[in-house]
Amino acid sequence: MFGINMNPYELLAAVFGLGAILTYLLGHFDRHLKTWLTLITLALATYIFLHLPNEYSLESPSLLFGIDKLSWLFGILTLGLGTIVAFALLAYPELSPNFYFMFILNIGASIFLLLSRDLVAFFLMWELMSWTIFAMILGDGGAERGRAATKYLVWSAIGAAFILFAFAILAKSTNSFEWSGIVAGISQMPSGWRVAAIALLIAGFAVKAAIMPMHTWVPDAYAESPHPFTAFLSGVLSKLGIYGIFLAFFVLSARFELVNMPKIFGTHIFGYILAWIGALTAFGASLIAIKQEHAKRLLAWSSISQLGYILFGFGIGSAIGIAGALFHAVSHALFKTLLFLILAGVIKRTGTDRMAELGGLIKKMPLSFIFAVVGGLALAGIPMTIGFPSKWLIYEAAIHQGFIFTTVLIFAASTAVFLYYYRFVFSIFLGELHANHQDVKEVPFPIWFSYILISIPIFWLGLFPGKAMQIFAEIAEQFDLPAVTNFTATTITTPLGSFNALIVGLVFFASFAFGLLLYFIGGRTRKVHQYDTFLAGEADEPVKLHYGQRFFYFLERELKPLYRISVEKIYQFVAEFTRFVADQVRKGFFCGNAQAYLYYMTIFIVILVFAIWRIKL
Amino acid sequence: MVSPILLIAVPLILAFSVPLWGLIHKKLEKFVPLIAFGFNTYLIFRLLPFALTERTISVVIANIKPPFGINLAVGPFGLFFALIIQLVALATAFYLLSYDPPEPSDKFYMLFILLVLGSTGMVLTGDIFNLFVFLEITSISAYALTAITKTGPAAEAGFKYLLLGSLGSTLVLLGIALIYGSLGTLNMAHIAHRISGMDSRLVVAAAILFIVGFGVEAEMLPLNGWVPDAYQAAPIPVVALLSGAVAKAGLYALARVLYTLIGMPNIIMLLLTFGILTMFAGELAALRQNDIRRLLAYSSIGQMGMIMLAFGAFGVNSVFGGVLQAFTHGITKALLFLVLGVMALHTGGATDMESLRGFGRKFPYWSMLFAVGVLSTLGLPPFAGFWSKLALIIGVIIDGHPTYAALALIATFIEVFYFARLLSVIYSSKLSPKLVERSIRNTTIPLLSATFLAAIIIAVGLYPNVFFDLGDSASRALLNRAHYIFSIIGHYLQSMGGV
Amino acid sequence: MTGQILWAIFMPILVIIIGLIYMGLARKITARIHNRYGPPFYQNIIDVIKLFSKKDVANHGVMFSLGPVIAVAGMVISLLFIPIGNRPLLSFNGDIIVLLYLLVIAPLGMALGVGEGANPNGAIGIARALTLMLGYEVVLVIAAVAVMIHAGSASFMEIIRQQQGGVAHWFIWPLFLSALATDIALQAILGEKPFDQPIAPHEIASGPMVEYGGKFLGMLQIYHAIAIIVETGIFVNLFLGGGSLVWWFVKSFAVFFVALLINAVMPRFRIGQAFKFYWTYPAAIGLVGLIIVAIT
Amino acid sequence: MAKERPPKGLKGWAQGRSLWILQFCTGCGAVELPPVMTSRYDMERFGITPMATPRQADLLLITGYLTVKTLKRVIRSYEQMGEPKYVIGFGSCTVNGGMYWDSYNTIKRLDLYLPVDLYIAGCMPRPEAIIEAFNRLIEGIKQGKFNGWIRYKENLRWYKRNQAMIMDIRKWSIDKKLAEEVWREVQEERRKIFEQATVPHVYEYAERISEVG
Repeated sequence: MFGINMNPYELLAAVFGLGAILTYLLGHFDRHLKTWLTLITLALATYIFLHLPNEYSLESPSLLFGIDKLSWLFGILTLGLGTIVAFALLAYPELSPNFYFMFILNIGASIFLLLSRDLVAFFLMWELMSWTIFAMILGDGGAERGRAATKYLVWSAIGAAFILFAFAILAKSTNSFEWSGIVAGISQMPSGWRVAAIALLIAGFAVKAAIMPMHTWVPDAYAESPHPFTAFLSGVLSKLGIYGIFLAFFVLSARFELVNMPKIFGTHIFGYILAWIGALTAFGASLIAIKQEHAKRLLAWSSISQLGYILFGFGIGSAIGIAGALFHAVSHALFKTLLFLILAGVIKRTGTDRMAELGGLIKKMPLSFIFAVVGGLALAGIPMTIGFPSKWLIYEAAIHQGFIFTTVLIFAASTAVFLYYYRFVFSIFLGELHANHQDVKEVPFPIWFSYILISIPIFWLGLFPGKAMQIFAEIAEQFDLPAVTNFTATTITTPLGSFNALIVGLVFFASFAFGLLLYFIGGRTRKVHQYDTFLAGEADEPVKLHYGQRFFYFLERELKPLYRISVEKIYQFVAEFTRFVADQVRKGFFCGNAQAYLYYMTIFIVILVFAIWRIKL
Repeated sequence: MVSPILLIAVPLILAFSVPLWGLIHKKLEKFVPLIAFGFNTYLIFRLLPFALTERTISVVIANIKPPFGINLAVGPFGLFFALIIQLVALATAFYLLSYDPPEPSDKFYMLFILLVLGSTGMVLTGDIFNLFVFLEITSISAYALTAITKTGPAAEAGFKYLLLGSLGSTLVLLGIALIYGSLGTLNMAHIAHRISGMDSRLVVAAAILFIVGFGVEAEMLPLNGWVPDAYQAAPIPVVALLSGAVAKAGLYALARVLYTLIGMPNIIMLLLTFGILTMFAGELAALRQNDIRRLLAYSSIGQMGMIMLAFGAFGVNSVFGGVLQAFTHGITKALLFLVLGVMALHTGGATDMESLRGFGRKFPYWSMLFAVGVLSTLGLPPFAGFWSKLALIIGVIIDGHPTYAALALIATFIEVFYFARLLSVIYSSKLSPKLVERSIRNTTIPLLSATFLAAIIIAVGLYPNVFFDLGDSASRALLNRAHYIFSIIGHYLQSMGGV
Repeated sequence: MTGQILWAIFMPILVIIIGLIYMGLARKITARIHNRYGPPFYQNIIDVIKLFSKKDVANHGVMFSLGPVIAVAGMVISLLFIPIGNRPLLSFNGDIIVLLYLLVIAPLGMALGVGEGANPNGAIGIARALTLMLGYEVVLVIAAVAVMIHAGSASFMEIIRQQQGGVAHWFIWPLFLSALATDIALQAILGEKPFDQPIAPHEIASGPMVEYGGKFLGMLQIYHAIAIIVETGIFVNLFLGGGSLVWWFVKSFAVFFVALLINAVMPRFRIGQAFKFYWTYPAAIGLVGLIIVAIT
Repeated sequence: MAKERPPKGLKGWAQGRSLWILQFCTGCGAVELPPVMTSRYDMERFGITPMATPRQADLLLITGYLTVKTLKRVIRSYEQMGEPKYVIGFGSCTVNGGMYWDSYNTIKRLDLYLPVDLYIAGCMPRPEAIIEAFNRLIEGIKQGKFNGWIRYKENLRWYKRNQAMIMDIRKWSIDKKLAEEVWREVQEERRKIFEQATVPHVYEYAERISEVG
């Protein structure tokens, strides 16, 4: 390849490494060069990625890499959405070369994370991926960003610690650092350790996948990270957590009966717990999303909620459930990237994401509005977009498997989607145009073009879900998991019912034609100014009547008891307690008093004597 | 093979020749440490291939063979620590070229060389009394260097250090006396060979005395009261050495004495508990610290605790992690302190967080070096710290102490918290009013020396093979007690018909 | 096939007319309850003709005009996916969950249109409607899940098939609690008092419709007409066993009639109270029903 | 351009049979409406039903006197209605000022400002009278007799001028351009009168105002 006698894996690493360094160095010279270099790097990487051979091992440190269908799927998502986000970055020449350096490094780490086939490589790439996010959130600094970045890094460290601990247990018990060795050897593990390892892995990945109660970093980090990058953070990087959970839950545990645990509704209790966590995450986060005042935070909570769906699908664990969860991972990656990019465009033009200060932008940014609707349709799961088949599969799986109460929670969560999504799109694009935004322009070309790029798969997979189902079936087959096989290009059939995406689409257009017919039957209309509204006869001065603040106040009032439950309070308490102890240690122990130190020494000797006395020599 | 004795002899001669150089030209004094440690580093690198072989050789002094004569027991474990000490010392000596030493400058340089020399001697010697002597050389020069600026805080810090350190050395001496009284030998291999025959209560007593004595230098929990004060008051290059060299030498002595001399797993495993306690004390104390120098000092305690924990786990995997962590900690902390020294030049000497707010905006390269240090300390790739922390945690778990590993991981959350806060302050967009445009001094030389350390960190992070090999042979050498004994006094035992 | 397509074209028109007559009858019945004479039963057809004949009504923009269009389109597509009178059109291609999501298209389109109207009353109306939706959707889903588990299928046709063979086979008997919960939810879905907060004309000037007049309002009337049939039709299909075309409409009107009677004598809840109401009593009833189904 | 005519035939029939009213309950006339709506007279049997917003309404009911302040709102509401639209003046106050004939602040003749299609005399008119009026209106609409909105459009400048005499039409009109223009004219005229201000002139002007108002 390219006349260079290099393994494609090495070449891929070299492309990322050199790309990052070159972008960093040359980025100082030209405002747009860095983005173009990033795009070139990603394009090259994509090309190589599509031509990777199956296995590759690095001698020392002994790292093993390989590619399979699952890594391929997530890798394509990462590279594809990464390229689209990078394309949108053309409109952000003000971002520093540091950012681009970290961005390329981050994508590279993510790709190699997906390719890694042994624990050390996995953990290495995981950590690299994690801290580059920290660097990007920290970005230009600022007190809020610093706080958010700190919070992120601490949580990321907690997640990494869980993962590392679990990896160590696995490696110790199976005497292998390779996935294949671990998968082969895990059934010989003591059951307690096995459960502990898998639970820890899931908890660790849950941090990145923003599953409650490990989610508290998410709203802050999303709100403070550079706006186009948030799209990538939410769309793709959270999926790496999902990828990890998939590995931990299915690859490690699904092949055998998990320590003969009792079954509830045909699913072992572990899956049941997972499903409950996922459902509660989806439900709780969507309720919190309703009351956010900042659009980015709203979308952040929405992300948490949607990721809860995916976990729920995994928890169900049936063929439909797995396919639904994977499908939802793909669809969430697409539509959330789209929505965050739209928000990035809005913030670029108006400088704020506080919904009370926006409004009426449909008049100024019609394209953004259209794609916000597209993204919203997918988020809400309206048929014809990719959001529907994924959600539908999850529901079908849940009902079929008898997860009745969680199904209710999940349904409530998806109803709440309409609430916060409408709030998002209304407060930003509809309603009254704010006086400050009278001469706002449409977002620049790179941004709206990236909207189009993302919208294509949203509709394509929405109308032809069979294409995606094919890949999921192959993934399931690869890991010996149950697979959904009853589908054609447009129809998916489950034991409960069936869904034909194309017919829904066609019928919708027919119905739409009927609606238009009615429209043209009626009399002519008169275009009126936006302030010409009925306000009980009141006059149309440019008054600020945008209903953008505390949109669902009456709902918040009723949900107050639910909102009072907050895991954050526990963390706050732990943090306060740690601070208290820390102050005691610092001021009390390291008191700066030489006599005290000598006193400690004496006590220490006494303790040692007693301690050693107790030990049998 | 070059003689390891040169590692001690050459600096010793150069140290005492500093005033002579000063006679020729005052400025020449600066170069003496650089020459000494440059030479030493060269020697170490010559010796490194040997360190990979896992053999321990005794270098006989005055041609009296052990166990009767004084000897150097040069093995992979010692050489590994010597390498850490020399790398840090080289970078620091280079840094000294642009440093205004406190007067009297010749004494400063002399003590400086003696400090490194003492530490190097500690890690290379094979004789327990020699160990004590080198400990004394190290610590006395450390006391002097701590107090050398002759300000109030410096004197106070030096006094505290002196008080604890000298008590510690006294206890070490007492322990040596106990052993010598019982066994009649000072050679470590010989002691190790015969200690099973000694009254176990006396062994325990000696072990306690050693733990307490070396614990002072190794920054073990209740004995580390001197650390924050000394790190704050001492000149920056000295601080870099205190954490990079002296603490490592103390740790080496602790490990060597407990593993080779005493060799009782139960006593060694005490280090687990004390390591954890030390780690938590250090990390917690650093959590709310606003002065970066003290923060790094506490963090150093925490890191030392983690290394002690690894040594306490009594297994080849965890010791492997421990020595790697000792390496990265030494290099990283030296880097952080050197960068901090330059940072302080831009704020008029202040090292608290508020004064350094926004430093990264104005001096991107410096803060990048600092960030490399911090990220490496946090154990993030692609820096050396990643590998060492990974090896340490996995090693401790594989050696059967998952609870302690979990506790260590919890301590790292605290570490992440304050280091992340530190980074966010340094990269803040709000600038501190104390920051000056240009430093009063040309910072090229510090830059090179810090870059040197950062390059080591990144190089090791990207290509850890040699590092792993060194650590592997070092850790196995430490645990292979019989081999140590045999290498040093095998001929004697053979002649006695032992073995 | 041709018959199917003709039916697919004819049926929406039939349903629109029947729906409008339902609305007219509703006014008549309410008037009789109020001891009034009331308008003729075809009054709503006149209204719609009048509305379409009006000119020069305010138009706030493209989305504003598209709102009612999507509302009608969304309702028509939902209509095609439920079996009416044993004449399944497309319901083999989608089940209850598909329908529940198709049902949302119409309000969503309308909500977007209302939004462009820039009238805060409209937005408040939508906010209330969404809040109410969060309330009743939970109840509806609890009940629907019970039906799906009881029937072992989510397909309408399968559910209707299982209810064939007389009144005794209707699901309303084994699933009485679920049916009760659904009926309570239906009150809000139909927008009848005490759950008509979204269009409370005395508080927020008919809420979402505040800026819509003329043909837009006419289309919304048509939308509402279809919605009544679809929503009562769901109940008929789930619990009352479908039936032939006439029977189906009779049953659906009976369901509507119950809602109407409650509407005629009830005041309006505050929106918060309505939400809370749904998450307490009907949800509890539905959950008990669900548990019973899950156990048996 | 062909002259616009009120619709007849099906459209007219439907419009007549489905009158949605916007009550502008300014005066005491509003109390007469509840009996008209409720069981005794039940106007809904004619398809007449109250609506909340002018966008939806066909018929504007001015139930009583209008002060200048309320007139502004009435005009705005009227202009927001879709076509065809009708106005019913309710009670004597809208005809000639009624008991407020000498009030400085109420308007005396509504049809100077809005095209009134039908007046209901009386102070107050009885519900029977109101029903009678509705019936006449319905019959008239069916035959295409009422064309108030067409008159308003055709004589917009005249109406605006009258309105401009007593209120700031710029703020309250939908057609901003015309309002601005008329307003400037009226102001110019007013300025001229005041420039040649002699006492008789001012009296004359005051008389004109009282005639208008």
